[in-house]
Amino acid sequence: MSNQNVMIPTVGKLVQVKDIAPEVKMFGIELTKGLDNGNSTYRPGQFAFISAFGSGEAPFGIASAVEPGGVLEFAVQRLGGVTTALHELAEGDSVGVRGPLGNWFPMDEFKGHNLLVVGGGIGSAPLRPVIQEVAANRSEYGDLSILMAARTPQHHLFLEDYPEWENIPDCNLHLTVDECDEDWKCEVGLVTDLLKITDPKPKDTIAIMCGPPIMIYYADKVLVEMGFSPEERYVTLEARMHCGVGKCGRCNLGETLVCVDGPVFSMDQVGEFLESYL
Amino acid sequence: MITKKIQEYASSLLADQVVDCVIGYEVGPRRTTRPIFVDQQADTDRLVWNQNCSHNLTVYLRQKLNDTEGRIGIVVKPCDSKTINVLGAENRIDRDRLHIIGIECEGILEGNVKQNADSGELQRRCLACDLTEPLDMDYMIGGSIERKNLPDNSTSNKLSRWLEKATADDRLEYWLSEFDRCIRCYACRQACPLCDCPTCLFEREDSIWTGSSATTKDNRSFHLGRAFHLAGRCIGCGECQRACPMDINLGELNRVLAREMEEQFHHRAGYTVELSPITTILGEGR
Amino acid sequence: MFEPKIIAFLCTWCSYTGADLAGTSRKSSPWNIRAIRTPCSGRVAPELIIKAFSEGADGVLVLGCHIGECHYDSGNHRTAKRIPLLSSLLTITGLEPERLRLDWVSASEGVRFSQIAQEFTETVRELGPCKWNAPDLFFATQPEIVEATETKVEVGS
Amino acid sequence: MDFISKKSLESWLASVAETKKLYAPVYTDGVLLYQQPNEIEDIVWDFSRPVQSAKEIIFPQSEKMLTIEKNGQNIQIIENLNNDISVIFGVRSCDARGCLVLDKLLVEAEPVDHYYKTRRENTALVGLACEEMGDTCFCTSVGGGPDNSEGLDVMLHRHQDGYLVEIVSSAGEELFNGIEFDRQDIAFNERRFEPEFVLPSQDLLKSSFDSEIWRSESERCLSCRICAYVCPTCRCFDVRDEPGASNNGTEIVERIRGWDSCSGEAYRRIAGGHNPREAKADRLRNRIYCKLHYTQEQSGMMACTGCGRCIDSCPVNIDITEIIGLILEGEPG
Repeated sequence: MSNQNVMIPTVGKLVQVKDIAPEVKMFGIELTKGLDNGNSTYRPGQFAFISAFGSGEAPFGIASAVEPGGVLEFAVQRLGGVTTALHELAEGDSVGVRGPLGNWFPMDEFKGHNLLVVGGGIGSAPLRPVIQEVAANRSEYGDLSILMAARTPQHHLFLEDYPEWENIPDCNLHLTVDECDEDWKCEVGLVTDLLKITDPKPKDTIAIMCGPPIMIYYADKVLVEMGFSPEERYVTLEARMHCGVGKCGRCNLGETLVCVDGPVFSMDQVGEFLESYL
Repeated sequence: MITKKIQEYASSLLADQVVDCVIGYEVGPRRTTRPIFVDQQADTDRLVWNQNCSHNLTVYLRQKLNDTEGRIGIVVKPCDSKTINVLGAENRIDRDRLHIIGIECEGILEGNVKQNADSGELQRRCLACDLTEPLDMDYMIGGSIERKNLPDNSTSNKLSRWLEKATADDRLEYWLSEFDRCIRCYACRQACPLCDCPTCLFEREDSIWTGSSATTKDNRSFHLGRAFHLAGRCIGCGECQRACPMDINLGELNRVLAREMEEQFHHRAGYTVELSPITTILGEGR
Repeated sequence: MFEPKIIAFLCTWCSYTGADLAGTSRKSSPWNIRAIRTPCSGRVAPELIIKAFSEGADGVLVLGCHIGECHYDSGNHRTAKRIPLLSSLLTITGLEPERLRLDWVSASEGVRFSQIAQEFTETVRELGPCKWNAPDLFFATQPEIVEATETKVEVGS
Repeated sequence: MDFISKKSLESWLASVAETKKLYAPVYTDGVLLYQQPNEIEDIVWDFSRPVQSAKEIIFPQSEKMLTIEKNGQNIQIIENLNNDISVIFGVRSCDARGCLVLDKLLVEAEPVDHYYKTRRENTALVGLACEEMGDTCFCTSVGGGPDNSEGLDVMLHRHQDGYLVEIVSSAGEELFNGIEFDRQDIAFNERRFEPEFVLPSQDLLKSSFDSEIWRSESERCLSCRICAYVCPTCRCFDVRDEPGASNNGTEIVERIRGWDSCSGEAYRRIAGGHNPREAKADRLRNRIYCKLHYTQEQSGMMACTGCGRCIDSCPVNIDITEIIGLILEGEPG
């Protein structure tokens, strides 16, 4: 490991480019040998740097459960220079990949527990592999509740997956939007409202949150009121970073580095810094 | 004593709730004069006036006006008041929310901020200063003083005169050596009260006109570009050069452009509430 | 013979068409000119000109519509003010002022374009290669430059 | 310790410069920096400290990491490691300590930063002990000292008309291999310095997180980056792709890393505009905590070496020692 320059990306090939929401595309990269940085696989919660050569690289949470030889999926919202360049790419184009990086959801520890998955907007992407993992090994986990929020119905990243998720045994899927048209059958309002409506019980339940900082902050407050202990509240954080391996220094929350100590944290690790993350 | 008068007046402004905060100068623990923000009457005795009050405090105005609801009191030297005119012309500040405390100024000394001892010489801009009192103010402390036309024997002036006569090659050599030292800390930009684009053109992620590396070439593009963006706006407070840890002769670029603005467009930045002619269309007869 | 590299920023509404006309009417234009088409001469920001010199141009030519004929009404007014100002800035930092030229060429002035292009190329050719882009050249001798500067200050005073 | 006269040292430096890149304190237009001297006589021997620390050479401000050659979908990635063999002469104890902090963060913490490691291994540090503490120096208060040879390969202590040579590492031994010393076995008495002030405890630092001082002290901050760039331990960087010259249809892209500073406004801003450290107070607090607390927790070494450069260079006189004083004042009881 130490003989390898971790800043060198491996060249990968885009095998799938799909529009999944306004300004959001799902990219699939063929997981050829060497793309996994010598690690056996990508785990739910981990991330990778994707290079659009010429525009730079940026970190993205993986959005699919990955098997060796499978396809690495990333949901990319067009926002800055790198993501704009990525959006201009098509199937067959080359990108650079550095990963897998960071820690992952301790899925083994979650086994036997109920899971409450709370996602908002583009931030819900890293939750997809968690849901896929649970679905694939359904008997090993308790009940699964999925709460997804987005600006409008079209902004829900995984509309295509929802029918499938609804059919997972012992799974509740709750959706909400900020604004909608008449066709929308689900809730309208913030994810915190949705939490109050569904009123999850903390007993034997692990809550996993991922989304914009402001959503995490308030959703966490609601969970605290409901009686979830810090060890039962997990979050994946995002921060501006340039190396992903603890060198560039900029993703710190206190002495914690999001890239190497995270991006998955339980609230007993980062609770006190949550305000400075806002 | 000007210091005393500033303290008293600031105190009354805060007591009468005319302003939320007074921006002025204080002397720090290392005997260094520096900016201070006073929002409580009890702290007004920290305010001072001396010949080391070099900072152009208007650099803080925009942020401070954003952060507060009320009015801001600010200690302003005659020269700094030009900045307020430019900021006003560009609609960057709301003049009505300012309470300008004008100060009689006999000139600021060279070399006061960095720890090196002051030379006792007046700054070059002060030798050339023609303002006896601020161009715009709400209250004046001290009387208008008489301006003497002082001879400019500064090293900086000698250098300017040499540069004017130098050959293109000599000029190039001189400036490459200057720009080579730049570490792109952007202190020049940050210290400039007029340089406050939300995202600097030279730092945009997609900027392809100037590289972000601290190479001589990119440094030069940055400094020339920045100087140009200030053409007709720079009032010559010299904060960029004073802030520069590498002592790059940035003031010279601004002086050259100011001279050209005066010669080509008869425009002197900040003397009136007027936009730089470079952003307006050609006048009649031109 | 030294063949200079010249970057010409041409306004699409006038001088670019003018250059076209020069070509179709078989007026010769020097091949040294690399034309870049811009929506207006007012778009030619100083950064572009500095960039051109930094990347190794020996001369930069900016051509726009005659005053009063700008497609956007006043775009060329800005050019008319900017370029002379930029010229003085580049001059004091070591560029020969002749290397940057601003002129006006309308869509019908193919002959004029050809003339200006030839004139400018000759001027730049006579000046020789531009040193603006050669920092390496000076680095090797840097400490001496410092000394030279200081002694020259004395002479100038 | 062995003694070497200044004259012998100068000829030694000249011989070093023949085979290696020699950096030493040299004035350019009145600014003292570690540079490659044209003549050995240009080297400055009496100085407090150069404006930039020795970090500038081992961890350069801008560094090409990769060259990417792009020809259609065919992509070649070339690693650019700098293999220059260098010697930095005149390194102060505080800067050497800074290198030790960088070692902890960039080499000892996995994975290794290859760019830093390569330069660090190929660079020998020849120290020059300070004869007196500068106005803004406080190395003795943060665990260092003007004589401290930690992190150096060789330390030179002023003695009469020359220097006592303290060989610290094998690399240092190699540098002086075969050099005839003018005198040998001279007793060296390490000088004793008392700390100028006591540092706040890690607990006190923790409890000062929500103190009012961060707002009041940061108010005059200009959000420039001087403090980080002159700091011998600040190592935050930014990575960018910049276009290089294309070559026969092959597009060349350079991936460059350059210093960045947490005091800059955009440091934590993410695409889309969210910025968790929009307030100057948060940024100043982060910087001071990084120096006094975070790095200590991460690596066991404090990231402030007491060089005082940030105090000297700050255009508005933000002073870390003053802030330390204010933290101590806030101590309960």
